[in-house]
Amino acid sequence: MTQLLFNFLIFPGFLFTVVFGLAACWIDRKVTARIQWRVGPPWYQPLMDIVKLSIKEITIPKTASKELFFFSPMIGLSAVTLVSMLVWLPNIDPVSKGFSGDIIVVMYLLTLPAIAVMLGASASGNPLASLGASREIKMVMAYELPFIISLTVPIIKSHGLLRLSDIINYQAANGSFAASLSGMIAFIVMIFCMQAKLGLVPFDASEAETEIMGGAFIEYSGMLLGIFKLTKAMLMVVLPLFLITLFWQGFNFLSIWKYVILLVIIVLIRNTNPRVRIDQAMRFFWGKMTLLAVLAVLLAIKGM
Amino acid sequence: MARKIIPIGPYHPLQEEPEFFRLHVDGETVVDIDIELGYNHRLVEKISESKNFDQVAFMVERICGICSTSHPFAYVNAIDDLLGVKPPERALYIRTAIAELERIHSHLLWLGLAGHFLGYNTVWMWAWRYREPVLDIFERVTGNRQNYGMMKPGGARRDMLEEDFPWIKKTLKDLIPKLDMFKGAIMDDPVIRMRTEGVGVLTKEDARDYGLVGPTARASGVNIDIRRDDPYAAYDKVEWQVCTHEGGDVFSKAVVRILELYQSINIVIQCLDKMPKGPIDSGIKDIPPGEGIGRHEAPRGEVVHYIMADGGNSPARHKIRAPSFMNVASNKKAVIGETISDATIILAAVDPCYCCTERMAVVDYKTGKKMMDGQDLIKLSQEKTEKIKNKLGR
Amino acid sequence: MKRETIIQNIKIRSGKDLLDFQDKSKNRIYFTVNKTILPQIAKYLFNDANARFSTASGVDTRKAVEILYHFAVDDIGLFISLRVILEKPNLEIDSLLGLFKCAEWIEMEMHEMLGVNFKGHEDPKHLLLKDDWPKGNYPLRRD
Amino acid sequence: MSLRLKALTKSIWVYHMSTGSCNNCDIEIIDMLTPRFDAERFGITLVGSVRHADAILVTGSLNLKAVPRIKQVYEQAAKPCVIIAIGTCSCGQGIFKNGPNCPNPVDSILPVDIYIPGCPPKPEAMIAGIVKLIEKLNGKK
Repeated sequence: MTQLLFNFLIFPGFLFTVVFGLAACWIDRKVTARIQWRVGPPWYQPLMDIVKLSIKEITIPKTASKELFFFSPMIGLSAVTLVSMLVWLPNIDPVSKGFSGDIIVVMYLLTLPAIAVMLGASASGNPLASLGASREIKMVMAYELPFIISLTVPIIKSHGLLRLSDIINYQAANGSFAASLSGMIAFIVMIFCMQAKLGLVPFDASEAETEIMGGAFIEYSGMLLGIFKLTKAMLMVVLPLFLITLFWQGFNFLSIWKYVILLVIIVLIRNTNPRVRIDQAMRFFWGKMTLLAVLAVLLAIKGM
Repeated sequence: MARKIIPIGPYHPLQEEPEFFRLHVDGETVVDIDIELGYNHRLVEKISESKNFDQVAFMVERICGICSTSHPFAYVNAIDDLLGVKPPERALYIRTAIAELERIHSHLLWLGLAGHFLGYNTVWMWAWRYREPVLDIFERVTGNRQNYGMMKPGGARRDMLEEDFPWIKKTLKDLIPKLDMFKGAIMDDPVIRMRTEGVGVLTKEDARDYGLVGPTARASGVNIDIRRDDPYAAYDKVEWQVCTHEGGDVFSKAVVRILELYQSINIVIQCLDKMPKGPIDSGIKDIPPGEGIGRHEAPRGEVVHYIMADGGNSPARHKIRAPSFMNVASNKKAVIGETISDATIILAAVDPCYCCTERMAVVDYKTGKKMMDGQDLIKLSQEKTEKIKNKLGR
Repeated sequence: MKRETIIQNIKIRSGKDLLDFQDKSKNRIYFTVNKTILPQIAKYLFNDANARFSTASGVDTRKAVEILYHFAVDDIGLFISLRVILEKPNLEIDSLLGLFKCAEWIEMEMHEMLGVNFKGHEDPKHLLLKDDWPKGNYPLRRD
Repeated sequence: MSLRLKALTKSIWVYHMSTGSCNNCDIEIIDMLTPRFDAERFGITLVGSVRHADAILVTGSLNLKAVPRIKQVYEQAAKPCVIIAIGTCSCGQGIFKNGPNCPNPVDSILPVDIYIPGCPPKPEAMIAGIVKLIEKLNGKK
């Protein structure tokens, strides 16, 4: 029990992922700044932002439904903490085997942060926030379909393994899935879905600052906003890690370059594209991405 | 779905200035828009009547920061028209060079902000980085990054030094390859084209109906430019072209502005080459009773200043018409039927300048009384689809 | 269209309603017309002479309010100003909104600043500088 | 305690509010974020919602229509939140002092913490002003 609590709260759950995630956030901001010919923030900037938000006043708007407004950030944070534990453990702890079907649990838990954003935004009672919420719903519906379809590719290729640690072992024995054609296609689809799950440009319509003033987060302040930021930071670790686990032979501290490569891809996509409209994003995911994902599945069944 | 009202502003990151749009939306589609101005209004025209003719040149500079030489330029044109004098040659070239430098910085600023509205911050940062050398030129020539104070009735207030010319020319020529790169990056980016083409189309008829001016009109294929049509200063002594584009959408407006950047660089360099030696001020003493109209093609379009003097020390009436006053009104036509995401870039595409627009006007655009009904809307959107189809078919 | 043709046509169309004509310079001409004839002249300029409505400026000359309608004929660079003199206190004139939409804002502005009423312009709300600006207080009036 | 203060001064999120300005101060504020000056080095970021703001930058000569709006915006801000008056207009009304539509100075409506004069102040001046603000905060506590 203590072991589990330790895993959940400190290593490799909450605390470890937060530290890792803030570092990733800093890399994101720094690389962005360098692309834009700026110097960029110092290394402790994301930490300072969170600390500062934690000492600011929390304002709850009059029109808001208070409990939901207050608790929805927590839902997202606890979900992503659980995911981080589930994904980290099979990768770095050879003793831990996880449980059968943890892929499916992770898949469900990964939608919870988006649902938390929706709940919080709808609870705040601001027209712009509710617009942000409706965009978030559309986004979730758009990217979940290709995400889930391409998630089945590693399962098919490993002949029905539903346990993360088994998939890692299978890849260790038979080579990474990303090296095969179907795995490659599914991996690319997953990278785009990851961009959307992280809410980064070009798929950041739900919190578009210049369109709907921060959209879903418009009424949040202080620690509650900080929790959303933390959730984002942790997702920035967990999602690439999940992808590496599924397609790229898993992760250990020697292979941190895999993570860095994925992070750089995210940052590059984010800095070389304008924001797409929500209907364009939906067409992109339901059209091209879903087709590609289905193609990957068919190829995987053929064994390619 | 029920109609919702989405307020944009008055304090909104969309624009650096306060303005208030109420978008009536149906789902994501804008069905109506109320424009409410007045958050930036300072009654400049009234203040102008309490300043003397020399002070007014400084005051009109502070109508709008981005076009901070356009208003003084139109104002001095009005005074020159009132008096019937022609300022010394050198002053004309100095005025032209300053106005064109301002156009460069203003268009780069708009390009950057347009990128920012599209969520493309890299474009924003790059455009503003290229804008800095232009501001350096201003700082060297006039002593300030904005608000140059170079215009004076009957001449120029400050001379340009010959020893600066080679450096200015070099700085501007260095800008050209960067613009080429930038032009390529914007025009070839498929996502940018997806976001801007066929969005917020204004036809030639709309342009006439709403009295559009400047790049907004030229992007709709209306070939007007005060610099060519009603030549003043040194514009008839240098070679340049008016840039137009046929699309009428946001993309065309960007194209026109990018093309104008090259023309402006060209004009400044020609001005520096051809600038004659001589006095810069004709030394106006008194302003007799009379009236004068001054026009200038600001980066956003035609500025009109009307001055009425009664023989006293300050204007009896000073009417200012800024280009955005005409252009902003067209938002109503351009935005309806588009989505909210597109609305922001359309609202920004005319390069609105509320400081200019509101120096005088207070408008509450309550369209509630003549709200468009469903039929009109459908017709409108069908027309728009037709237009886009025609464009694609061509 | 040539400059002379436009001047001739305006003179013919306004007839005895033309009160004054001032040929100030090559690009600036001023007509003073009766307010009854204004919509016809404006219609001629906008529809036939291909002029663009630039703006209008209202001036309070203590006894009367003068309104100058400025039209730009861009092909020949001509700037035509139609002056209409409204005697106080009867400040009423026909709106040009039916001809072109760009008259809307400038007419509202003149209504709010000078208290001129425009017939045919549906004035939604008496809205001055701020919502509770005192009624009957026009900032640019001089009386 | 010191970490809190450090966090406050090292991560200033600004919200920008124009109250009838000529736009010059506003573009110079945005210029402050762009490559040559890059205020993100000091943790200064522009935010879209006043709820997220630590500092409100007020520009312009406060016209009558904007007065209720800026009061409302200030009330919505999460405290602690400082107010910075940027430009001659918001510091002392500048050339519009006699304007009938802008009779109130900004500091008669809002508690202004620092003034950055200039028409417009250069981005360097704004950064210097913010450094002074940080010094003041450090000295006060």
